[in-house]
Amino acid sequence: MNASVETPAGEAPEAERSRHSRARPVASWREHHGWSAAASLRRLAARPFGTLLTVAVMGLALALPLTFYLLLGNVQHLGDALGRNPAIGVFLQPGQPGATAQLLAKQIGERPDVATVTLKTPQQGMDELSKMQGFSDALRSLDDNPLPYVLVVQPKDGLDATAVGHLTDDLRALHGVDMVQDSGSWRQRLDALLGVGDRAVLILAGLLALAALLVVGNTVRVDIASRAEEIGVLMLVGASRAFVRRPYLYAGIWYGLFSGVLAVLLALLVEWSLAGPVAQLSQAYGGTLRVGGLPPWLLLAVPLAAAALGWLGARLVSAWQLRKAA
Amino acid sequence: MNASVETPAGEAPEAERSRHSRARPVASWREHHGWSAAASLRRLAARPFGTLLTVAVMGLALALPLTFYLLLGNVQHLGDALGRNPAIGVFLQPGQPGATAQLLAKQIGERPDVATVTLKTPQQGMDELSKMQGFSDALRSLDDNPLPYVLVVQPKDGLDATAVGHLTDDLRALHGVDMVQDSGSWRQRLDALLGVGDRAVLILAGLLALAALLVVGNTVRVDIASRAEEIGVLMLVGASRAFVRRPYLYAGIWYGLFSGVLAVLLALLVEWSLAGPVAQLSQAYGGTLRVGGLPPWLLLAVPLAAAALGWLGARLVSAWQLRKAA
Amino acid sequence: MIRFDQVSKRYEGGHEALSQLSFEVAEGEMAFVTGHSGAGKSTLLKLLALIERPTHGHIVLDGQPLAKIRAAGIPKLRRRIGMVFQDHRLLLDRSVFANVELPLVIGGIAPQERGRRVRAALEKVGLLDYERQLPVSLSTGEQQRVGIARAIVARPALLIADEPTGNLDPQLAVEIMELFAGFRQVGTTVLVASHDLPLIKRMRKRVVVLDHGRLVADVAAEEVL
Amino acid sequence: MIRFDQVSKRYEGGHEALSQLSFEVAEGEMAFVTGHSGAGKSTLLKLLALIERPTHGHIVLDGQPLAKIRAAGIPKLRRRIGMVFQDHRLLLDRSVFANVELPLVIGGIAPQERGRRVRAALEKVGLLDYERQLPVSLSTGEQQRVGIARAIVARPALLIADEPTGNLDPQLAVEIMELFAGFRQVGTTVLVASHDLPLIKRMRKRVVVLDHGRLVADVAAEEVL
Ligand SMILES: Nc1ncnc2c1ncn2[C@@H]1O[C@H](COP(=O)(O)OP(=O)(O)OP(=O)(O)O)[C@@H](O)[C@H]1O
Ligand SMILES: Nc1ncnc2c1ncn2[C@@H]1O[C@H](COP(=O)(O)OP(=O)(O)OP(=O)(O)O)[C@@H](O)[C@H]1O
Ligand SMILES: [Mg+2]
Ligand SMILES: [Mg+2]
Repeated sequence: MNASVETPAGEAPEAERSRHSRARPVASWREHHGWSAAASLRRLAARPFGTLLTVAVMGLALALPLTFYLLLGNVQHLGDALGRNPAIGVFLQPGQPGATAQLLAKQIGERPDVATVTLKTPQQGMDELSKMQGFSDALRSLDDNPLPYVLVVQPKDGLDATAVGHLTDDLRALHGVDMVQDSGSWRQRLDALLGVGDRAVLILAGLLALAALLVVGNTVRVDIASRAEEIGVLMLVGASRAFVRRPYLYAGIWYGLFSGVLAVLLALLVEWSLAGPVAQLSQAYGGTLRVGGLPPWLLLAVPLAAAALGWLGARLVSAWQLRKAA
Repeated sequence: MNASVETPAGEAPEAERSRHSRARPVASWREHHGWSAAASLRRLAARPFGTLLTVAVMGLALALPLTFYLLLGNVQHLGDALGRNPAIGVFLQPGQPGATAQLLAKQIGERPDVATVTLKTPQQGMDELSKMQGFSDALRSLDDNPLPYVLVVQPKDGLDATAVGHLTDDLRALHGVDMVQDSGSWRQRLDALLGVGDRAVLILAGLLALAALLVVGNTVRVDIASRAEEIGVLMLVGASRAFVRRPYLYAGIWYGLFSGVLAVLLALLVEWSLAGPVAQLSQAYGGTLRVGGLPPWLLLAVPLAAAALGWLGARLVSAWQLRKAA
Repeated sequence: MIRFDQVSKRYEGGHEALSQLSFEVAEGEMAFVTGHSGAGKSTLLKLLALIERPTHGHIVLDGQPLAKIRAAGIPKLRRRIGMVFQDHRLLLDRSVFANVELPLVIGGIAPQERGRRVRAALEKVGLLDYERQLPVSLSTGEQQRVGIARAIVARPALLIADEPTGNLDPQLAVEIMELFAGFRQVGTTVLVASHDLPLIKRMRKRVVVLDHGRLVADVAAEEVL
Repeated sequence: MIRFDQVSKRYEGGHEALSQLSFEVAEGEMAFVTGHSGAGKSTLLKLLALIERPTHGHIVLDGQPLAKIRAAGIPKLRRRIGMVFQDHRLLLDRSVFANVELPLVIGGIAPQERGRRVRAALEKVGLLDYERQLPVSLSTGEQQRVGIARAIVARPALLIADEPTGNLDPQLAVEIMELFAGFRQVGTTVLVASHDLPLIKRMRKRVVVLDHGRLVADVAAEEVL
């Protein structure tokens, strides 16, 4: 103990203090940012169980919308493929010559909502019909071919029921067309089903976005509340609000970043575990189905967006909590 | 101030203390339970913002599986209705008499995997065919009806592709049957799609169950951590671990109960908001589709199960946290 | 009542806070523990309430070796001890009344009896008017007195007080010490850690003096001057 | 330096902690505030650091009326004041060094300079060896001294200390008080709340006596006996 007379240097304390504090505001500000980032990280590391829980909850909340994005993308894919509009049969009036049929085929094939048009001659129709057992004998006994020309019109993929309805109406109105055969009711059912799915996904996405927001906010709120005493001390020794708040903002950023990374990992896990059934499905479609994965930019964007979200949550809650402090 | 000599009564303090504490252990135990339940409730009410956030997060985590249950139920419903196995056409060999056809129809109709069998006579076939324009003239000119008897077999609802395949094979093997026509590939596609859906829902349900558990655990952990000082004081003045823990267990029960109620309300909201599209879909099916809602017992069971979950989470975490306390 | 037998305490990563301490306090006796800041006074009291365990030696309380008490038995021991903490240790979100009532609630005393006893204890420390207030709205000395009321309310067999008058004015300090001394009449053993030498001299009780964890003097009541 | 002008403070739901208090303290002066437990000593010091606001009257610090300082200006004011709190107010999860360093970090002092100053302050309170420890592993008196080191480390223009020796032994208390008195030489104004009358008498400084919030005596240094 050396309790007495090595008193502070002879100059006035005020003068000295200001000499230091005014000389290097930027350096000290930068230094405190670095310190805050490191200190908040160290605090998270100091209670690994709690940090892990928080990151897990946040990560799951973020992973769920991501997984939905993935699933919805693939299901729409599948739905589009499954719901590929069935071909429409256009029966020309009996007796229309082949030239008219070819003209009509060309004309229809130029429509923007039509993918392909296949022309079936009466002979081809007869051949098909003869292949169906039970008819062969009967038809072979006909000397004249009574069948008309038929155009098999394949609508573009992704047309909805209304658009297909329009197409059908247009085809029906064409000169020389006797009858148009489509399977509208099936298409209507699928669209209604997809309508339910869309609504459901929308609701779930809303709930999940809310959950993610709540988790971030709640975590930071609790973090600050549990450090009320520390904040009080900092304010008492003259720390500004920005100074006090900085480590919490960094904590928010860290939480967000880690949660975002976790979310991406979980989504990749889901993608990987879906690979099996999707391949199976792809096989059922004769290998024509592309499997939609997460785009690479998303893998980077999600952690960054999550970090921004964490920062925002921390900022909102800390502003609110610190208003209550002295 | 009366600082001195009104000292405690003349008897030895130890004797008096034990007279009181041993006389009414059950009454005091019951009293403390009541106090803990009320006090924990009061504490939650004292910081409404935090409590609301916690209950909201937990409630959402519980609402999501519930909503899934609801959605999955309805989608399976729809899937069953949509995926109702298409009828199988069984063409008998030409020339088989009507009696054989009727016998076969009866025989097939008794199979457990068959819903209905409709017999189409050659005349009915001819009538149908004549209704298709373009054939009418040609067929009317035949003097002899070349068409065979046809049995239209409707498989039971809910049979999967394999079962339908078995049925088809059996039908093909029947004596007198010429050809069996089914649309297996469509069925295969739907099953593959449902396979993806099942797997996806399983994954999501797993993630959500995990999230609910984590939220409960994390909330109670934070609750206890933020009261470390209070717990320390209680232990210092001689409270047993059970005594210290009781309010937290009740807090867990309250959190769970409120979250469960919130989850049920959210699920009902989803059910209500789905009513529109489902009605539309039902219309597309000609009104035959029953809409599956949440069963009433679930509305009661979910809050109770949530309360039990909250209690369990609080118990696990409190045991863990209190081991660290003195 | 209390026997220390070659007791040493070394904190993890710290130096030896107590070294080979041996002394006895008889039932119903009042004794002071004194010494410089960091001498080990608080550590000594903490060993008695099993807040800390000694690294060497034995402590016997009321015929019971403390080393034999496992974690589950600690609450029972603490219920027999009234303790005033150097840093008060009040529950900040409960009223003064509820804080003082705490040992009685834990002890399972009936509510009416509790109210009577809490008010008697609060009156003894001069805080009867503050019953409904929260500890944060009290001055530090008032908080210290709430801690004292809580320590005496359950009429413990052993009262240990760590610097109970550190935030009290001299007059109040004397009154509190006389309150403690009065407990002798009902057979309560009292052990007070204090650095307030004038007060200790005035009380004329036995004084145990610590210096860097060693017992350097044990002055009987008659020899205090 | 300090002027109180008819200052009253009534806490919400409480009685009047300070009533119509008027006094002045000159720059570089050292003064004691004393009075019974609950007299209003801590309240008086809290008004100076804007921890509380007066309900009536004006306080002028260094020519600046405190009433004019809005919430955003408080940190700047506090950086000019070194304060020792009655309940220490240390950061429990940071080392002794980090605690003492805090005002320098907030003030934006360069790291090397900080280390030098922190060690000088710790040496003055006799805790140089405890630099790496956490506050919980210190005795209460040692914690109090960490608080004192933190208050003096930034060489404030005004030093206010609330019961800074409540947990210190008499010898150490005198040393700390002499440390405070030494600050006079560099023009620091010092205001100490204390109930330790023997110590106050020994220091022979000006004494302001409060009783239930009223100023009942203002004894100049020369008149203290
Ligand atoms: N936040 C508060 N709310 C209500 N009343 C308060 C508050 N703080 C202090 N008081 C009351 O104001 C009075 C003065 O308190 P203060 O802390 O200034 O006393 P003190 O002189 O420092 O006492 P001590 O020596 O015990 O520390 C006390 O009666 C106390 O109960
Ligand atoms: N938890 C701990 N870990 C490490 N060292 C400790 C711990 N508690 C106390 N010490 C050290 O043990 C020594 C004795 O501490 P103790 O609290 O018993 O002192 P004291 O006599 O009560 O002092 P004071 O009068 O300042 O309260 C001190 O040097 C202190 O630093
Ligand atoms: Mg001590
Ligand atoms: Mg005070």
